[in-house]
Amino acid sequence: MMFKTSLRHLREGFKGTLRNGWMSFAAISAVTITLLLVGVFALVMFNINEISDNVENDVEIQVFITRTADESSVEKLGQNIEQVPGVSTVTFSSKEDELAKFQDQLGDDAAAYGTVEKDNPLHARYIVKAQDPLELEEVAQSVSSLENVDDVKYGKDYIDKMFAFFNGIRIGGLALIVGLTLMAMFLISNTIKMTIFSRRREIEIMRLVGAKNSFIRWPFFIEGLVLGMLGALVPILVIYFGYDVAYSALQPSLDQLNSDIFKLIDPSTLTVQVSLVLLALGAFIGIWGSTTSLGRFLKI
Amino acid sequence: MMFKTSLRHLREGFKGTLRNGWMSFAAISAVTITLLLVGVFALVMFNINEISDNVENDVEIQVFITRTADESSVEKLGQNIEQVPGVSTVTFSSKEDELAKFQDQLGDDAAAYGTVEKDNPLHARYIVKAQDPLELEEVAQSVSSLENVDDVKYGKDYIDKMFAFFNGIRIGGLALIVGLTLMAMFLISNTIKMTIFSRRREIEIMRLVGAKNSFIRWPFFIEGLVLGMLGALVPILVIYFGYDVAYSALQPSLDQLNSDIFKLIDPSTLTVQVSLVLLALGAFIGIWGSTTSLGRFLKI
Amino acid sequence: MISMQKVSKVYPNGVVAMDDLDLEIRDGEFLYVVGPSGAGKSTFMKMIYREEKPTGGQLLIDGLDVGKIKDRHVPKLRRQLGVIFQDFKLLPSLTVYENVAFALEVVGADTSSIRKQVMDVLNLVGLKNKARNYPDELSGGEQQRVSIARAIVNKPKLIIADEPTGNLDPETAWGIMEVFEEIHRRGATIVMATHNRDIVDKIRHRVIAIENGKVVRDEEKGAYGYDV
Amino acid sequence: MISMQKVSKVYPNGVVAMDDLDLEIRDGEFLYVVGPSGAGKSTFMKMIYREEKPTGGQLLIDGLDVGKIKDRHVPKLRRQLGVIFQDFKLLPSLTVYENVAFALEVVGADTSSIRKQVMDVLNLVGLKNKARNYPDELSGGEQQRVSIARAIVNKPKLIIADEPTGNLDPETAWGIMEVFEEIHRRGATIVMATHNRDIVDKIRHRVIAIENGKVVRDEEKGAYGYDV
Ligand SMILES: Nc1ncnc2c1ncn2[C@@H]1O[C@H](COP(=O)(O)OP(=O)(O)OP(=O)(O)O)[C@@H](O)[C@H]1O
Ligand SMILES: Nc1ncnc2c1ncn2[C@@H]1O[C@H](COP(=O)(O)OP(=O)(O)OP(=O)(O)O)[C@@H](O)[C@H]1O
Ligand SMILES: [Mg+2]
Ligand SMILES: [Mg+2]
Repeated sequence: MMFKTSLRHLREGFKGTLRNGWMSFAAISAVTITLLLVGVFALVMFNINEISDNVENDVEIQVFITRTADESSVEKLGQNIEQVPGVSTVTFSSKEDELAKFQDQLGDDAAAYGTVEKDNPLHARYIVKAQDPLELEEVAQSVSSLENVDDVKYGKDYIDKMFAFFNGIRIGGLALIVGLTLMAMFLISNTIKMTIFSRRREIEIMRLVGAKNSFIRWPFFIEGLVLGMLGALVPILVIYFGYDVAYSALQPSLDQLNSDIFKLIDPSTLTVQVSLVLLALGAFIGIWGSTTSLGRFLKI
Repeated sequence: MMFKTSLRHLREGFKGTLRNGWMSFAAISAVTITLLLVGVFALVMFNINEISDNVENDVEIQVFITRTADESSVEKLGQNIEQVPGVSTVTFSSKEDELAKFQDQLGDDAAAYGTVEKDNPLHARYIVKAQDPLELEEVAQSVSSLENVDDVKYGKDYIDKMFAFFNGIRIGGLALIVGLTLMAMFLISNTIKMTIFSRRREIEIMRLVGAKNSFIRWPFFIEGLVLGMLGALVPILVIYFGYDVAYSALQPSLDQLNSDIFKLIDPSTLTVQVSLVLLALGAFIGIWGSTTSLGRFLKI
Repeated sequence: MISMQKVSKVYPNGVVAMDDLDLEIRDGEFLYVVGPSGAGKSTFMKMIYREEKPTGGQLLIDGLDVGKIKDRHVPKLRRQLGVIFQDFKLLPSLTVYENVAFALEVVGADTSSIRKQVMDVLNLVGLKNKARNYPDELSGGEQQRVSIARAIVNKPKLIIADEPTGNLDPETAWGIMEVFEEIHRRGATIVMATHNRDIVDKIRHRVIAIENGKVVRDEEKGAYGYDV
Repeated sequence: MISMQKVSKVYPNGVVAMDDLDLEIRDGEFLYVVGPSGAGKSTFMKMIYREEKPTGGQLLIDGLDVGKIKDRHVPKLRRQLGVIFQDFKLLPSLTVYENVAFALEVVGADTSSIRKQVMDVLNLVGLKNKARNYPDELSGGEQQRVSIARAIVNKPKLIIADEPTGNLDPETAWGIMEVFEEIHRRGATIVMATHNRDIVDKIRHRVIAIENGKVVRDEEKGAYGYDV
């Protein structure tokens, strides 16, 4: 393809978008709406995923220390636990800490138990987090075989259920995003096909005047690209600025919860990535919609 | 409008749908996809709403009975509580029940507290549910002024937060459904407009031959109706049968949780309602899309 | 029947297609409109059936100021006349039969009478055997004859024919002219733009020649009159 | 140049438009194709530029079996000939200039040479001042002349003209015929379907008459020959 011909196709592609003003507008707005939907859901899903990760990472193993262990062997145990492969953090909670927590829980009734304070029946504990929450079971087993460990607890059933639940959410979210994307692709290419369908007589005339299929196809290729990218513009802007706004609005109140779990993903990286994906998606669907639907009109 | 003319419009409306085969198909599938999305989200949102309601309705007031009250005055108190306006159910939990629950919570550590059993320091309680969870505060106040009530607790802060959270979900869900519906309306009417746009020359010819605007409009009205209703067909089938399947698959495992909270809405009524709404929506958007977009081609 | 006083038409792009035209067309007249390509013949006719509005002057049909009637009264006007368009303007998604029937349906005719009238007029233009075909399955001349059939099917008092024989061989053209003559004899007014010298010269009627949007000649029983 | 052996064409709806037609068209010939409306003239021409495939027989252009060439070779064939379509087939979204330039762009001509050639040919058909207008802003005859300009702009060796003067007044039609004569003198082959008796009778060339898809007459320097 010669240079001047490429220029011509480029020019005609842009002109075509303008000439079919209303149709182009309809196609662009279809792209806009569906990509907006995909983009917003993607953001929501990424955040839900992030929070699920946080919850999973927050899972702890309670290591009850034998009541008889003296201070130095307790310290030794702590060091040993840190050596266990897969352990990320180890925190100590003394008998007294435990009693305070317990009384906290009881609230008003605590006074009634005043007597137990002098003969604290609770165990001191190590609270252990795993690097990978999925390895919790192995870590727990390794730890339980250490010296001075009375018992190891990590709510196996509960955690298994929780992981299953989060996996369900992840798979559901992924399915939703994929479904929405497919839907967007279908709707957009459908709309673009309609714009081309309404120009089938023009295409027929071009062929009758001797235009090669590629000659007809290139401007439509450009046009599809333009439609798709223009359509992706608004969603990108909404996501780029909107997520920043939403983040600034929500994160402070989530921070009040004083928990490591409810942390939204930082806007800086996420929005750029999602925007790029949307742009690529718009461009791809635009081109795909316009070139595939041309096929049926390019039979001589 | 004469009868034979109405017949003609009806006939032409159906024929029009057939004649523009590919365009009609594109419009119908746009309706199908968007209504499917709206319908599925509506179902999910209804269920989330239901579960939120269940959670809210599960909120209880703990009425601590004075330790000194004798059996008959405890019973009297129970009857008095039942008289309080807005109370729905009242359940009694004796000192011993409370202790059992407490020991249950403690698990292994319970043995250490063995001593407390003989001198149980806990209060007997009435557990009260309100008819309308929003009236919880008033109910709690009324109850607290009754005789033999030591204290009334219902976790005001927690409940307020929870209600705010659920309201957030409800409003978000409603906004989502409304947004999706508007999106569906826009996309569908857009698509239908395109089918009509591609026939603007035909419309022009009809006008030149002396057709009144209403004469041109009626077949398009019918056509829009047909497109919208055909497009609603698949979503309705999917929702009608799909929800049944999903319900049968999910509810049993939710039942295992042994809670009144995780009850999905029974399919029988819900799906019929949602289906009817979708049908009406499809028909409405179809007609709306086709008749409004005609306007600009009906200028003489 | 038609009275034009200083009618002018300037298209949005600035082309002056009609320039202060004065003309009277009497009831029952047969008028040829001749003139070179781009002279304004079609514009002249489009203003009569109100596809275009005059930009100046007054155009009266039976006393009605066509340039000023409300949009919603335009269909009524058009249904009273039969128009043969230079570019046929057939509905591509309707068969030949349906295209012709359409002109009767818009006036709310009976289904049974529609059937008979349509088949009669298709017979008249020699297209009875093409009734079930679609316009794009027809030859150019056949399409033109469908357009003619549609224009005459509801026996209008005024027929506007823009180049009705341009795609017809002489023999078929003469057949169509006989139909017009017959309709004219029954009292209808016919305004026909044409380039067909043979017809104008042989079937003598009033001839007006338009050039650059002006009437440059107006003769009773005139000839085509452009020498080559 | 063109050789037809027992070429037949049956349209999908069963209409036999071409019936075992045998014909030889020599290089540099000027051929009139006449015949009544619906006789098969346009079908005859459509097969030459391969809008329609023959359903039987063999159609050779310069030895190439047009009915059998691969789809992707069709554009090359069409670019070597200039076609004037009975219904003009202008691109509605392009201006007059762009419509004519399109025929040069498809062959990959230089932008500068395109400009000159297009303006020259628009001048030839008398439409220089309409270059920036869109087809729907033109009169019927002007549209027809744009179609003619597009067909001749890249100086093809073979011109297929289907009723090229149907919407033109006699004077403009003679002007166009002079252009054709000039192109013919320079060596091009011209196949022209027409209903214009005057032209066929005055500018004598070979005439073939088609009726019901058959050649019923084939005369060198013939006349239009249908008496009315
Ligand atoms: N819609 C339009 N917009 C702008 N200019 C127009 C329009 N229609 C026609 N014209 C111009 O107005 C002039 C008269 O056009 P008109 O169609 O009336 O000519 P005509 O006499 O019918 O010619 P022909 O014999 O070729 O059909 C021409 O110069 C034409 O280019
Ligand atoms: N696409 C088609 N499908 C079916 N039948 C067709 C098609 N095109 C043409 N015909 C029929 O084939 C016959 C020949 O048509 P053609 O267009 O070749 O006639 P023509 O000689 O060009 O007539 P005219 O002078 O009216 O243009 C006609 O009877 C026509 O109805
Ligand atoms: Mg005209
Ligand atoms: Mg023809």
